[in-house]
This record gives sequence, structure tokens and C-alpha cells, in this order.
Amino acid sequence: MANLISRAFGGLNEVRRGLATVFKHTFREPITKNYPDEMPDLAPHFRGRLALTVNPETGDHLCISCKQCERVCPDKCIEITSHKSPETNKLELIDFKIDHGLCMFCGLCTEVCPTLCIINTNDFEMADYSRESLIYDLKKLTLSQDESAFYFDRKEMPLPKPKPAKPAPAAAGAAPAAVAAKPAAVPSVAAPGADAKPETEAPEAKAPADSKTVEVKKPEVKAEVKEESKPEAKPEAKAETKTDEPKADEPKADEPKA
Amino acid sequence: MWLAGIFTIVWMVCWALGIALPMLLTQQLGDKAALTNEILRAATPVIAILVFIPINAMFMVLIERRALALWTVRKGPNRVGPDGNFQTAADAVKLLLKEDITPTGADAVMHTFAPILFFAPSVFGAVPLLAAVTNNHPLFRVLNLPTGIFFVLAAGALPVVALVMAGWASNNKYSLVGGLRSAAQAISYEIPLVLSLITVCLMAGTLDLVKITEQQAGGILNWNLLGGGALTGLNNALAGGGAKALATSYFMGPISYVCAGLLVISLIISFWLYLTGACAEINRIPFDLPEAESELVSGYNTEYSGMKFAIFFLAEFTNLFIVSSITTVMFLGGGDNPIPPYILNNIPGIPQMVAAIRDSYFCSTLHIINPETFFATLWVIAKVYGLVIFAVLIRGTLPRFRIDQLMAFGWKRLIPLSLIVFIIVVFAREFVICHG
Amino acid sequence: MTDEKPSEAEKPEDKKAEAAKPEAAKPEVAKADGAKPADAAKPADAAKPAAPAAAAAPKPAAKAPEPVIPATAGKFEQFLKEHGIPAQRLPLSLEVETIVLSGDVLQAALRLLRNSSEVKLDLLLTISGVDSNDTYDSVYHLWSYSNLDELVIKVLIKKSDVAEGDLPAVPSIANFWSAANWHERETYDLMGIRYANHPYLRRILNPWDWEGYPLRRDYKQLVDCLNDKNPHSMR
Amino acid sequence: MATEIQEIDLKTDEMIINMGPQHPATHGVLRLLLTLDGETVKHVEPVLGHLHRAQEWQGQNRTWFQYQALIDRVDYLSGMFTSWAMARSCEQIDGTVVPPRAEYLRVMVSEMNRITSHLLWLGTYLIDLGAMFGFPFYPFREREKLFDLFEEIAGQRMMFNYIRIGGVLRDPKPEWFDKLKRFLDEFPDRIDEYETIVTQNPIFLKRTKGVGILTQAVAKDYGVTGPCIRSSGIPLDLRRTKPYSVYPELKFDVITFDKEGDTWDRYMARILEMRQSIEIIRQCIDKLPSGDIMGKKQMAGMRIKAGEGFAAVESPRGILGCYVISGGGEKALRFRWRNPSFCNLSVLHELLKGCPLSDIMAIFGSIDVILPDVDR
Repeated sequence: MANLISRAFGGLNEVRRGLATVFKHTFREPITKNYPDEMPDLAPHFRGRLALTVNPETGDHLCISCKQCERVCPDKCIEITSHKSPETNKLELIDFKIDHGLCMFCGLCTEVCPTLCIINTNDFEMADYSRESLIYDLKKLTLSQDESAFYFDRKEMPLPKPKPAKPAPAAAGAAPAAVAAKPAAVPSVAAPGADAKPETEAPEAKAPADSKTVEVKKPEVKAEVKEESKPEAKPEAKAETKTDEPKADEPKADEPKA
Repeated sequence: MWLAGIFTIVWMVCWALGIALPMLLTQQLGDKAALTNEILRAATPVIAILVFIPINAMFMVLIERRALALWTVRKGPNRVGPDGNFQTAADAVKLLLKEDITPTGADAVMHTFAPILFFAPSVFGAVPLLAAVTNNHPLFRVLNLPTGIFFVLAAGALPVVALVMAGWASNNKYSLVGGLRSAAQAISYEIPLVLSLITVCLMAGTLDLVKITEQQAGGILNWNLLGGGALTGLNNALAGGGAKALATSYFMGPISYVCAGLLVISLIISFWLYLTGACAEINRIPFDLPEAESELVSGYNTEYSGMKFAIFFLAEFTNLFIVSSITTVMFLGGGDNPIPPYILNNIPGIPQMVAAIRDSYFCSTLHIINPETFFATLWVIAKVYGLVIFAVLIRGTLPRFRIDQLMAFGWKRLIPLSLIVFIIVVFAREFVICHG
Repeated sequence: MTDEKPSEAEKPEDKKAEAAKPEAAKPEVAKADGAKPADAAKPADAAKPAAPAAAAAPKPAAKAPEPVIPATAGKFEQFLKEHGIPAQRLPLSLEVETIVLSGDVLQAALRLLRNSSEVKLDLLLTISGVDSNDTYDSVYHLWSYSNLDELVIKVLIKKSDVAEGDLPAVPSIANFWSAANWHERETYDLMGIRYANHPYLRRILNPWDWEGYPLRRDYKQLVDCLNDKNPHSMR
Repeated sequence: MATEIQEIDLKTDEMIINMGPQHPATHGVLRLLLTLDGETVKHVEPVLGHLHRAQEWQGQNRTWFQYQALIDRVDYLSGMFTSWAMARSCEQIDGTVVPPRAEYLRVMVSEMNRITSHLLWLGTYLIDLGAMFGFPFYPFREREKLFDLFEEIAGQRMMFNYIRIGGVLRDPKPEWFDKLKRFLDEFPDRIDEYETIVTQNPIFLKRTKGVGILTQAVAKDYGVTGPCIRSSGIPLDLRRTKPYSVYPELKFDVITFDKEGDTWDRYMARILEMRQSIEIIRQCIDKLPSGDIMGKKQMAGMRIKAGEGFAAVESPRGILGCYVISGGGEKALRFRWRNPSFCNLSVLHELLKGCPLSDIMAIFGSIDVILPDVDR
């Protein structure tokens, strides 16, 4: 009997402690974010939407259509069409299709890419109404010059030489080695999602084109960011202000390396 | 904190819907023929309840979700309306507009009738409470039954049938198991529930809810929670009666003191008993076996959708509200404020405030608020929602019983305990002057 | 809650296993030597170890040149032979001893290995069907709950022996070793090895009306999404 | 029917309930074919395969490099361990020497992954027991913090693809270690909170004490491994009994219970393992050597020498083995997974025999089965 009573009181006490512990959480900050309003702060190596970079300094496309990514993709979701140009018999990229409805974002293609051309951006908002629209072609995939500059800086990838023309198998292993290389301690503070989002909405059709034109008269990255922020679309402008900080110190960050 | 904000909104709306609205109604039409006036006076409480219950249930759902979000370090509903406060309203609309599916092979008639039978008792069961919770408001005096608590309990025993019907009619094995479980559970937990209430009625010497409330007026020491009037003598002594008051109530000296202590303990126990039994009655965690989500998919309302499910949902929360108000009336002194008047009136400012409110525009010119019912309702709402939030806290913490353990707990622990308490009270109240 | 004994008990064994990690064949030699005196008592066995070693000798050149085969036969092979069960040791490509048994002695051998007090190989890790070039193998990985021994038992069935429209048959051990039950079902499901008198031999992972045995070399899948264009792609 | 009428006593019928594949509490898509007598389970037959993705077939048809990215899906709650099992078996065959820093990083991330897996188990288990509104969110809170750390080094939160054949993918930055240390400092208090709410809760005790007792004989017969069998008093922890990687250099004890393991013991074993993992990670951070992190060049046409190897790691659910036969080419000849969930699930019908309906969840949840791990 006494045992029973003591057990009952012990049990009630335990319940009370549990209730108290739960009640303590009244005074704690909620850990959830209301997502569409505030974007999550993603890691630089986050494997998001695939994209093709251009050379940050000179705006030329980095892909040399060596088709390693097409070969390595476990889902066979990459399709590259290219041809040997008659004058300089180098492979010339015609079209580059990625079926994001099929991609599983394993990031293998980014590891084997000899010229660090195909990268995982920090953008993950690709929801769309039809599966066809998930197939990104060359225009949709190619990043503008300052975007690729931003990602080169953020992922701390070595900037490519102006003439990236060596699809040597020796370079194949360079990609993971470069990524795995001990990085300079440059904490990238800009919230990536915040600026990755408008970039997708920005009309990228004219991105390579006008970036080239700008690049002709102003070869320096930092200046042309200011230049481009004006002509481009409304949402872009807000993003530019955010992306300025990483880009502002980007040249200084890179000169010691290069 | 936003909780307080919500709380005030709830209270204002409860007040407006429950009291002010029908009162205005009657006063507008008061000049008409006496007949209509009488009819309306008779009808207003029902109107009040019918308007009040759904809105109140919505508020309770909102509060529950807010509190759970708070305790699980989340943001609660924060999209619909200002700070997501219209979330539950939107849900209600969605539920009403959803397609109403009756599964193949289900007994359509019973399947449709079950939610109604489940909801109806919680409506007319709440009726006699109105007079009690509004401190015998002139509007609701009509409804006061001499056997109020008896009526409420009788109404509260009905929904079990509805649950069994729902489980049986929806042609689903999970639902069937859920319905049978609910029957077994409700029947076995009815007993400690009623026994604990009978204990209180024994102390009060009446079944009339209003009388019980009025007995407990005058401070926390008079509440049934604390000895059901066993401490009234002490209260009077503190109020200024001095040793004489003590002598009058505890006429048998030390024996009376011991008995008073016994009464206090036993009534606290029966308060706890009542809470447990009530939790089991309205199928809340840790006694939510009829709709055990991880075992039976959703128990008796697995096959329900749209409006029928909405009614089930509504009725559950209404039951929770009713149970809380019964607790308030029977144990927590109804609309009485815990601080005894002899302390309250000595606090500077309080009497002036009361006077100010009494003379204010609302009271004097248009008679929406008459002070005693006003403050009474304020306290009732405070107590009731405190209990509701406590139930939510329990829901956020405890896991679920197993059905056989539930039965064992009910029959082997609660019922003997409540009987023991009952007998103790029967004898102890002979030696102390207490209510009734 | 945590009792210290096991960890204490393991300590010396840890050291040995740790030492054994880098170079492969050493623990086998040690164990075999440990088992030797027991064998030396019986001269009848003296000849036996030579034979399998000799038989084994040509194979490694074909299979895996790197690992060096200890000249002595394995401990478990010896043990089985003592109890009159013909066992042949494969040249091991790892430090694990691999033994080939014929189907008819499989049950007896496993019973023995599991229940005998000196080798308690009572943890059946997995049963895997392998579709080798000319055989169907049913591979048993045996570990022990109590000691560090490992053993791999293979039952090879020549594809030439399997009649047309028939499945290679291996006696089931599920009736005395429950762990084998689902593994055998799975192997039957994916590799099409029929385990004779298995209590409940039916497909476990694939739907019951699946045709063919997907992991076989000769299995034709409906659409080869690796070699031809992926059918699920909208391109 | 006629026979039943002739019965004198009350003849009760057995009810067959089809629990799952879509059921709130059969995690994933397990289907349990229950034969109930009232609420007592007479017989239960698990029906598997709703999540079968032909992982072994893919292992034989993808190159080694490609398949590394796929095996995280085998057991999506502990992807590090699946990667590790494959990497170890391939390194066995290939004779690859893994640099020590990589080994330490492997141990660290695997123990972190063990914590996340146990945390998710804790939350879902309390949901199974009915505390589905408050408590389960707390473990997920800490789990998310760990996932942020994973995201920094591996790139994704669950499908890590971090442990590679011959090493690890990426060397974490120094800030990463600081974050990890900060987490490790606050985590024990969180575990204390969980225990305050759950461990001694009378209802929880009622539900778990003496429920689903797994005797040693049955456990051995069915090849049960992991916390389940450790809580039954058999000290089988691969990290100690067959030490691999750098575990011999770390100090920790096998968690076992003296008595036959019931559900509460399995719960307690996992709680203790989380505390233990914290200590292991701390030791790793202290001992972490500098140096290279990749012993084998990661390239598309990666090849493994001919041969066969079986390597196992101690995953949160038990011994996760990987049996590889390589023909020396770009692809494997045979991939075979030894999944702990598969073997632990096969003991379910022994545990469930004769228990009430509500205990199905308590027991099934306590053996911590991950359906992708079962069906592959």
C-alpha cells in the first residue's frame, strides 16, 4: 500500500518534471524560419541547380565539350551536342541539355569537369508546372559573368586561365583535388539563397551577350557589376547590392593565389 | 506576450457573443409585445450557445496550435490573416467546402447520424452551465436547473453511442476497433468522474450549479478545491470573525481541524480524479485511444471527411471547453476571484476601479455590462482557458496509454481511490461546518 | 548500464586484430598453427592439407595474383575434415578463409560449425547468390558472436548441371537457422537459386508475379536505361 | 458457420487487418498482415518490397565512381555508413591505404551520422507511442544542426556521398570544427532534457518495460545485430569486437545490458550510444592528424582490382556489410548488401506474437527499421 502510494507520487512527480521541461520552451526562440520570406543560409558547396560558368574575367564559355559529365552522370540526364569546328579543329559546343527532373544532384559531373565549368549553384527553387520545363538548355544553364565570378569566389575555385583549352585526362583529377585543397580562410558571409533566387528569374538569355559587350570596354569585374546592375531587371538590382561585398574583395582575394 | 493578446480577444469575443449579443437583441425588442419578448428571452440562451460554440471552438483550436508551436520551438500558423490568426477560420471554411464522402459499404444513415449525435449533447449539455458561469445572469436564469450537474453528466454520457455508431458505420476495421475502444474507455472512466463530482455535490449539499457557485463566493479559501467550505471558518476568521468564527465552524476542536485537513486533501484528490476522468471522457492524450493515430489510423473518424469530420472536430473541442467549465464551476469557484474581498478591498485602487467601471458608459447608459456578471465571466473565461492550456500542455508532453493498461488504471486505481475519497468525505463533513 | 567486462575481454584480441589489419594472411597462419597440434595427433590428416593446397596452387595465378596463400590449409577446413566433411579451401583473396562445400553436406557442415563448442560460428551474416561465369554460387558469410573468426562458405552449382527450365537447387538451412530464411528467399527472388524444402520459398522483394531473376547475367530487363536513352527523361 | 452454431461457448472470429503500406506508423512502406483476435496479435507477416530500387543491380551496372553516389540511398538515414561499408570492401580488394586524417574524418562524420539517426529514431518512436505533438520536435531540432554541418562538408543534408573509396571527399574548414565543438558542448544538455521528459515517465515505462522481450537465443537465431542485441546482453559492437578504421585508438566501451532486452532497454541503449558518440567525436577532434585525405584518385574511369571482399561497419542499426566481387573492370561483378534492418525485421513476428495491437508500434518502432534499408 505504502509502496503503491509512493509509486503514484513518484510517477506524478516525473510527469510534473516533464511538463515543466516542456513549459520551459515557452521562453525559447523558435528555430524555424518562415522560408519564402527569409532564405536559408546554404553552405558554399551545397549541391543545388546545375549551371555552366563563364570565365569571370573574360566572359567566354568554359565548357570544352569533353563530355566527361555526360559519361559520368548516373542518371544520364546530361546531353551535350558539339561538333568539330572546321578552322581550329577543336570541339565546339552547340547545345547542352540537363534534365533537372531526372538529376539527383550527386555532383559527380562537377567533380569530373576538367575546367570547373559545370557547377552546383546554391539555388534550389526549380519548381515548375511541366516536366519539359525542367530540361534546361544552354541559355538557361549558362550563368552571367558576375554570377560565375560570385560562385568562383564562393566555392574558392582557382580562377581559370584565359584560354581554357586542355581537356587532358591529367586535369580530370584536378577538380576534386582543387575542391579538396585547403582553402584560404575567407568566410563568405553573403546569404547565397537570397541572391541565387533572383538570378534564376533574371532573363539569362541576354546575360552572356551583354556581359561580353560590357567586358569589352571594362575588363575589370568590380566596375562592371555597378555597370550591369542598372540595365538589368528589377529583382536583379536588389541582389546586386547583396552580392557586392563578396565581389568587392574578390579580386584582392584572388591576386595572391594567382 | 501574444498569448495574452489572443486571450483578451477570446474573452472579448466570448463576452460579446455569449452575453452582449443576445442581451442587445432582447433589449432592442424589449418594447415589443411581451409575448415575443418572453419567447426571445427563452430563446436567447440557445441562440447564444449556438453562435458561441463554433467561434469558441475555432479560438480553442487556434490557441492549441499556438501553444503547441510555442512549446515545440516553432512558429505557429503565420500565414492567414494578421499573424495567422484566421488560420482556423480558413480551415473551417475549407472543411465545410470539402466533398463529403461516404465510403462504399458504409451504413449511410448511421454514418451521417453519428456526428450529429456526437455534437448535439455538447450543445444542450452546455445550457445549464450558462447561468452558473455568468454568475446567474438575468438572461440565463431561465436555464438554471435544480439538478444542473446531473443533467450535464447525463448529456455528457451520450456521445459514446455516437462514437460506436461512427466506428461501426464506416465499414473500416480500424474505425471499428476505435469505436469499441471508445465505448469501453468512456464507460469505465465515467465512474470515477461521477464519483468525484458526487463528492463535491455532497459537500455542497445540492445539485444546483448556481447554488454551488454562490456557495464558493468570497475568496480561494471557500472554493471546493480547498475542502469545499472546510476552510470557510478560517476564511471568516481571517475576514475578521476572529476566534469566534473558528469556534463556530470547527465546533469539535481538534477533531474538526483534522477533519478539515482530511477534507482538503480528499477534495484535491477528487479534483485530480475529475481531471483524469474528464481527459479520458473527451479522448485527449494520454487517453486518446479511440483515435490513436499511430495504431488505428485515426480511429472512429478515419472514414470521415468534410463537414461530418468538421462536426466531430468541433464537438471534441466543445467537449473540452465544457469539461473545463464544469471544473471551474464545481472546483474553482465559478466566477469568483481567488483573492478574498477583505484583501481585495484593502488594495488601494481596486475599489475605485470597480466603481469606475460601474459608472462607465457601458454599464450605466446601455446596460450591456452589469458589473457582477461582467467580472464573473472574466474570471470564468480566465480559469477555463487556463485549464484548456493545461490540457494542451499535457497533450504536448505525455505519450499514450495502452488499452489494457488504461482499463487496469481505471478500474484498479481510480475507482477504488474515488470511493475511498467519497467515504472519507461522508464521515469527515459531519465534524466541520461547510457548504450545504 | 554499460558493463566493463566485454571491453576488457576484447583488449588482447583487439591488439591481435589491429596487428593483423595491414598484412593479410598472417592471422590465418597463426590460427592454423594454433590448430595444428590438435591435428598432429591424427596422422591420417597429415596428407590431406597438402592436397587442397596443391589443388589451390594453379588457381591464384588465374584469379588474383597479389595475395599470398598460406601453405597450410585453413583451420575450419581442418575442422570440417576431422568430422568427415569434405571441404576444399579456395585461394583466399582476403584474410578470410573461403571454403567450397558440396550441397549435400552443407546442412551438416553448418550445423557443426554453428553448434560445436570450439568454433562457434553462430552469426550468419548473409546468404548471397552469385552468378559466376560457369556456376551459380550460394555464398554464406559466417561470423561469430563470441570470437573473431570469419568463414565464407561457397556452394557452387555448375550451370551445365542445371537442367533446362529448372533452377539450381541448394538444400535450405532455414529450418534450423531462422536467419537464413529471408536471405534464402531473397536469393531465390533475385538470383533464382531454389533452396530445397525451404518452409516458405516465395519472392520477397519483387512482386509475386515477377518474371525472371533480375540479378542473373542472362536477365533481359525491359528497358536498359543506362545504354539506351533514359525512358523517363522528357528529352 | 454450422460448426460455430454448435459451439457452446462464445466463438470469436479472427480479424485480418492490413497494416500499411500506407499507415502512419509503419515507417516508410512496410506492410504488416496482421491476424488479430480481438486486439491480440495472433500472427503477423511482413510484406516487403514496396521500396525495392534494385540497388544491387545498379551496383553491377554502374561504374564504381557512379555507384558511390547512389549508395547513400540504401539507408538514407545513415548514408555515411553505407558509403563506408562500400569504401572499405573496395579498399580491401584494392589494397588502398587510407590516409589517417581521412580515417579520423570518417569516424567523426559517421558518429555524427549515428547521432542524427538515433535522434530521428527517438522522435518517431515517441510519435509511435502517442506523444506526437510536443516531444518529437526536440530531437529534430538538434538533428537539423548536425545536418547543417554535413551540408558544409558534403554538399547535401542526407545524401552525403562524402566517404569515397580511398578517402573522403572534402577537408572541412577550421570553422567547421568550431561549430561542431559548439554543438557537442550543448548537446548533452539536450539529451538530459529528453531523458527528463521521457525516460522515467510512468506512462512511457508502462508502455516499454517488459514489452517485446528479445531473448538472446532468438536474437542469435535470427542474426539480430546492433543496439537491439546489445540491449539483450550480447556485447557485439563491431567497433570493439572487430575493430576497424581508427576505433582501436579511441576509448569507449561496448554498451550492453545484463538482462534480456525489452523495449525500454533498446531505447536506453540508443540514448547511451548518442552520449558515447559525443565522446568519440571529441576524441577524434583532439587526435585529428594533418595530412592528405584521399588515397585513391577519384576519376570517372576508376578501377578496382579483381577479387572479392566483404567489409562491415557498425551502422546505427547493426552490422552493415557489403560483399563485393570485382572483375578488375570499371563495374562490379556482384554487389551484395547485408542490411541490418533486413535481418532485424525478420525477428519481428517472434516479438509480436501474442502482444496487443498497441504494442505493435512500441515493438516495431524499437527495433528501428528503415524501409529503404530493408528493400534496397
